Amino acid sequence: MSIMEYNGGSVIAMVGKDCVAIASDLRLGVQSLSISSNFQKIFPVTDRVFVGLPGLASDVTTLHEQFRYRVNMYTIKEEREIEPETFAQLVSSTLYERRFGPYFIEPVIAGMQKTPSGSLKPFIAATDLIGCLNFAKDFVVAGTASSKLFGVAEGLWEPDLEAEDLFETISQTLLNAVDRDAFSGWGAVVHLMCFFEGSTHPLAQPRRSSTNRIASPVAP
Amino acid sequence: MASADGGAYSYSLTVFSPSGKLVQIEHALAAVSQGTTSLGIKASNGIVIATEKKSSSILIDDSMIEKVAVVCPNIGIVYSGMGPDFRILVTRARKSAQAYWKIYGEYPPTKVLTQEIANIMQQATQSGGVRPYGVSLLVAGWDITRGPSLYQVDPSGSFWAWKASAIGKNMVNAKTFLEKRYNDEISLEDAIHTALLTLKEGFEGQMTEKTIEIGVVTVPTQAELEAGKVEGTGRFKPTFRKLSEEEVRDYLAL
Amino acid sequence: MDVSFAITGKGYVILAADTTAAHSIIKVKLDEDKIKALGPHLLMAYSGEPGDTVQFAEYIERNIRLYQIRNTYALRPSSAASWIRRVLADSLRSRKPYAVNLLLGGYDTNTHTPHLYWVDYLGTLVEVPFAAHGYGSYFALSLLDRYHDPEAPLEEGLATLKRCIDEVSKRLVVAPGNYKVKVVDKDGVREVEL
Amino acid sequence: MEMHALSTGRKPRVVTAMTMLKQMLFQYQGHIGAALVLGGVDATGPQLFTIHPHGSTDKLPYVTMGSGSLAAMAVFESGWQPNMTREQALELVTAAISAGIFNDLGSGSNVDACVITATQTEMLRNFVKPNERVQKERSYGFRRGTTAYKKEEIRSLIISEDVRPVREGEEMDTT
Amino acid sequence: MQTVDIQQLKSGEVNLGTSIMAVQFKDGVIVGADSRTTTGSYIANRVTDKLTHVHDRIYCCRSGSAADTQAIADIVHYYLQMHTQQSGAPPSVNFAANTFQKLCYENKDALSAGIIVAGWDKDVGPSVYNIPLGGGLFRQPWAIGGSGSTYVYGYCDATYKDGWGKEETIEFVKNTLALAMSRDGSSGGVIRMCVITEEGVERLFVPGDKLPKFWEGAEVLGASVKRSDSTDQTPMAVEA
Amino acid sequence: MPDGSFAHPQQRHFNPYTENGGTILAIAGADFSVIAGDTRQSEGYSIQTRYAPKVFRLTDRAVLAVNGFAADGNMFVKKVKQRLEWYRHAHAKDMPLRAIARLIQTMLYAQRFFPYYVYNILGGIEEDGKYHTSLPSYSTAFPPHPLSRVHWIKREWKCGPKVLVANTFRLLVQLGSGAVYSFDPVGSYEREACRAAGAAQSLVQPFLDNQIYFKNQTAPAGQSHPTHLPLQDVLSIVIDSFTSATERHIEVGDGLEMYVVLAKGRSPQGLESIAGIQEVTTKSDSDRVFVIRRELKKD
Repeated sequence: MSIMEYNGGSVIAMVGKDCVAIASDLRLGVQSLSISSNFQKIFPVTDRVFVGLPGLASDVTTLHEQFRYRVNMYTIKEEREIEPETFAQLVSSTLYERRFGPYFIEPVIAGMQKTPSGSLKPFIAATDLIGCLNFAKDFVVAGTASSKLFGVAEGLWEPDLEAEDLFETISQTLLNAVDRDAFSGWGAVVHLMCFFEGSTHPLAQPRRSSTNRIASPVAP
Repeated sequence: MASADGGAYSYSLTVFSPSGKLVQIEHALAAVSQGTTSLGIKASNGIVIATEKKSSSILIDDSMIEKVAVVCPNIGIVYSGMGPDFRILVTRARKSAQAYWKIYGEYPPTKVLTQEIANIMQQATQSGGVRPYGVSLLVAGWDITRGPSLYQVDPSGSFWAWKASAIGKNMVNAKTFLEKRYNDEISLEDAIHTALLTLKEGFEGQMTEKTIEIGVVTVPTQAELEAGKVEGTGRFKPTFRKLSEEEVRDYLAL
Repeated sequence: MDVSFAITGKGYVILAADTTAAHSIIKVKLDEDKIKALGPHLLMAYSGEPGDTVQFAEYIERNIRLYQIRNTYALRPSSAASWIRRVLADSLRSRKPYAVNLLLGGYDTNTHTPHLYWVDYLGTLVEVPFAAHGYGSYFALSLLDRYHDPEAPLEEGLATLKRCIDEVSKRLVVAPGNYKVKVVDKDGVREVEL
Repeated sequence: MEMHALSTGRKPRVVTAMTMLKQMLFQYQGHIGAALVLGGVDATGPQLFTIHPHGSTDKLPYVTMGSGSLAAMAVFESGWQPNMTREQALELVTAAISAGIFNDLGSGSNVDACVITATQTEMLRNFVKPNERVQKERSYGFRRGTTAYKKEEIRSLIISEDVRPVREGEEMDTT
Repeated sequence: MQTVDIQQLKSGEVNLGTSIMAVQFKDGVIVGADSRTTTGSYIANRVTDKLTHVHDRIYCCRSGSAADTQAIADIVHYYLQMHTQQSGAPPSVNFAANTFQKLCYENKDALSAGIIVAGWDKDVGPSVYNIPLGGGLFRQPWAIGGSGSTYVYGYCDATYKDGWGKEETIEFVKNTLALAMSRDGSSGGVIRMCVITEEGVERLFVPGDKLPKFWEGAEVLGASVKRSDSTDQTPMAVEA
Repeated sequence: MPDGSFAHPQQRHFNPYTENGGTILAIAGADFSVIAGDTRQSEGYSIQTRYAPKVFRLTDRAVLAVNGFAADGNMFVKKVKQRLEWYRHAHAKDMPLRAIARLIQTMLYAQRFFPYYVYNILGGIEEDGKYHTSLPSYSTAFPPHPLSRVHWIKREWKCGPKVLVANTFRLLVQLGSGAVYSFDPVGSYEREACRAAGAAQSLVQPFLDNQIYFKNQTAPAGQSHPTHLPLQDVLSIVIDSFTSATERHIEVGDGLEMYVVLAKGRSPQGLESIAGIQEVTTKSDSDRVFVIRRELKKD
């Protein structure tokens, strides 16, 4: 049983039209025994950047603290917030630093990248446990249910999903994938970054506010 | 003052004088003012840095002399003061820029690189067995967040941003000259001419493409920004470059 | 074969651990206290590799105490847990890792809330309503899933704990004979008799 | 390489990169699993090398590496001639890579190519795209509300944003 | 014989396989080698140059691990450059051979490199040194190495004569290597040779389809057809 | 290589099995079944062939898909076909699906300690549908209609110590329902509505759960999810399953073969219009079997 499966857990990030979503399960187990149904795997890095850390739970916390430290120092020194793509590079170099004694984590990065024209463009990326960066246009997956996530995502995803539809697609992908995985599940959370340009959503916000919806889908 | 390396004695050379000054730094500034004049002007769409390249004898092959140095594709430095000190600082700056690239996959913003150079220079004023660097630097660079920015770093390790500045031999009249001519909307082309005129003010001897060196930061156009990284290299198009002798000659001819 | 349980309730955390110190098949000591008070409102139940456990627990105890002396106030449960976890995580990749599992129960006097943390030798940390280490967990967790009430008063909490201990005594062939139970709440740390 | 170029003031050479790479890989005794094809044009003309993970290098006029290298080499061995034109070479490289894409399971999707000459480097990203995904038979959009969720928390973060640099720079410390 | 702890090639390591040799003659030495390097059973390079320059008049023939021998040769080349600068004179072949030996012997656990060093120097004129896997150093009038050498000891012992001139020696090297390449699967491709004399170094090249032919089992099978396995395509010219 | 290796004996090890990749799946509709499989056969990183069928028609009502170790798969199908032929000799009719399923279990378990390294999926029409009973006239009872089954019903009445036994038989003409049976290599089997197996099983099965079983989907207010999907939808889901698997799994690709088994009496409306369809039914007036072939990406 590989060490990547010791605690279990899975993460997926998906791109939509002017929106991006990252979702994970909430299980923390020790092999077959489930310990907690409230283990956070997705962490905010800045208001516009999230990182998902599936893998060995101990390293999840260690890396989260490490990234928090490095991003705080970056923000203080550069007097600006780190961009998703720059953060992805930071994740990659942090992992490769431990090339021959790696953190057992497959990070997934999701965010809204500021473009030269000032607008925000969805950004997702993932790396393996030694930092091999993979930028994707559609979705990235990681964790014990990654093969299942690949299968369902490849089937369900289509380009230019509106925010509400992206939420449904990523949720259905995650739930159906983890239901077929013994080491993932026990609850799920979706973080959705999108615009509310006067949308009809009941909680519509004033123009151009990007929100972060933390919804925990549950099997009906 | 015992240095940090395990109690071995190392005598600090830079200590406070009774009047509260660090004389070594004063002397370093004096060395700088002996150095040939350098200046930098921030225009609306770029920055020009220039310096006199006066060699003590015509026999010197001045093609090897480099007073304006490229640190990374978006940052260049010019100095006044002691050449060898400059050479060391440039290597350190280049290493630090590469280290930054290795971590973040992009080159450092001008301010961050300037901070790191300033730290190096400051340490030389507070460590045992070393003297301050005998140079003042003008750091010119561009980055996406702050656009073009021009910084000056002194031997004390203090640094600040300038719209235009001059250092070296006749820094004072050069600055007054610049103050008269500078305006916020100045274009890069005009800035280059102003730079040449300012240099001419205190120039001994013939100003030719051999006796001056010019570095230029050109702000990328919106189209170039949109185009993003040069395909396959993972890097943006360089924004700092040194003018070739032909280009300098053309500017001088105007 | 250490067994340890922990339950949170209304304003308290109960920690229980068996008192057997065994060496192969022999119970060398019958009244071993495997729960240390790290601070006025912080308890730590430890189990795992003989030798490592006590070595580690004392190291933690002293450093948490040092913090309190230096800063005149005790570390809050969440901060203590985070620091302790870091020690374990660093040790995991050191020359000689500590093989020690912990249950950290504490009462946060600022937020007036009880906190219970499950920590394993790898440095995995998670806040839980109830927890167990050792073989006992296979028996207790299902019981606690069913009967645990976060709002239960102390007596009810102790009753639930009793239920778990009885089930372990009933079903675990190498069930320990005796348990030590300690409670932490707003008034501090104290031992209770079951 | 940039440090080398900046400190020597000269354009770097392919053989410099090759030497740096081979010495680093040799040092790691193959534990860094990088199998490289290194090509470039420098003052000494066009150069082409392969570098294996253990640090050995070969200098050849045509090379292939990777799990599809046998399929690609087969195409090279039958199609290569000396002094090919740019079009011929690009065609041959594309055919060789395509052989790997279709016959080797470890390769797939598109052909990337890069033409390097003394004056410029032309990156032909996705030069050939023989494996575009077919249109799906159905769209799998869900009815909004299909997924039941327990809790929703909306944090509207940025109402509106404009960035004005405030500080031009501290005054000159002239004490 | 107790097990010899010879360093085996690690998996994935490029193997020079190889038939290499060096022969001393009156005016100089001739080094020769095949040109096949393999990873497993795949021929990674069929026109390899295993004759590596370490100094003006000193070459080494490399066999064993391609990575190890390249690294060693690079280091020795560096040493000999420094030596020449510092001593103002070219290094002797003996000096070069001992430099090779020091590296091969002191790192025998990590290396698998069989190297033959040959050249010309003012002290003794032509000389050939053989450094097998264990790191020993043996001066010999002629030396053969690599996996292909096992097949041609007989031919060499039977054929070698003292006092040969350049032409006879070239023939001897060419025939020996051709025989080795024919028998040994790990050897093949083309024959590369260097004639090293006081005057200079002359590179010789025998294309794969022009190797000397010997008995290849044709008579026994009764097929008297002239089996030409040469492809009409000219073999790749790779400058030295 | 004479390098001291005589010191320890060299051991040669023969591995009887290998993995030939590929993926199969089967979905049962109300009165049809779809059994599909890709046609790539690979080993390690190389393709052995781009067209090696993995789905075989056993009878007009039963189709078997095999996946895993191709040699075992092909041999196993041959053996099953032999047994079915013997059955036809003995019973003058095709073996019913559930019987084939049990047969496959016994044949697999017979090799319990040297298994066929194959994951089987049996699909077709199961005669467990509604039965029309009609009073038999002696003459019509024999020979029985090929699709009907003679069904002996034994009834017992207790009256006091004696038991009255009455035997009657009825001629049963049955409708069929789509059925899928999935097996593990040593014979454990189960009837399901849909199952994927093989290299990309983990990619396809959750997708089917979601789209066939509507798992994790709340039904629209007041409605409920359909229990059975129309054939056209099922075919689309199968094709999309395979194109998705091809994208993300290197052992899937080249070609797709889908067998559609229709219960007798179900009109194949709309089926003819599908590109690449071909009927392979042998007997007239029985269940009908169609094959639909599609290209898949070859990289």
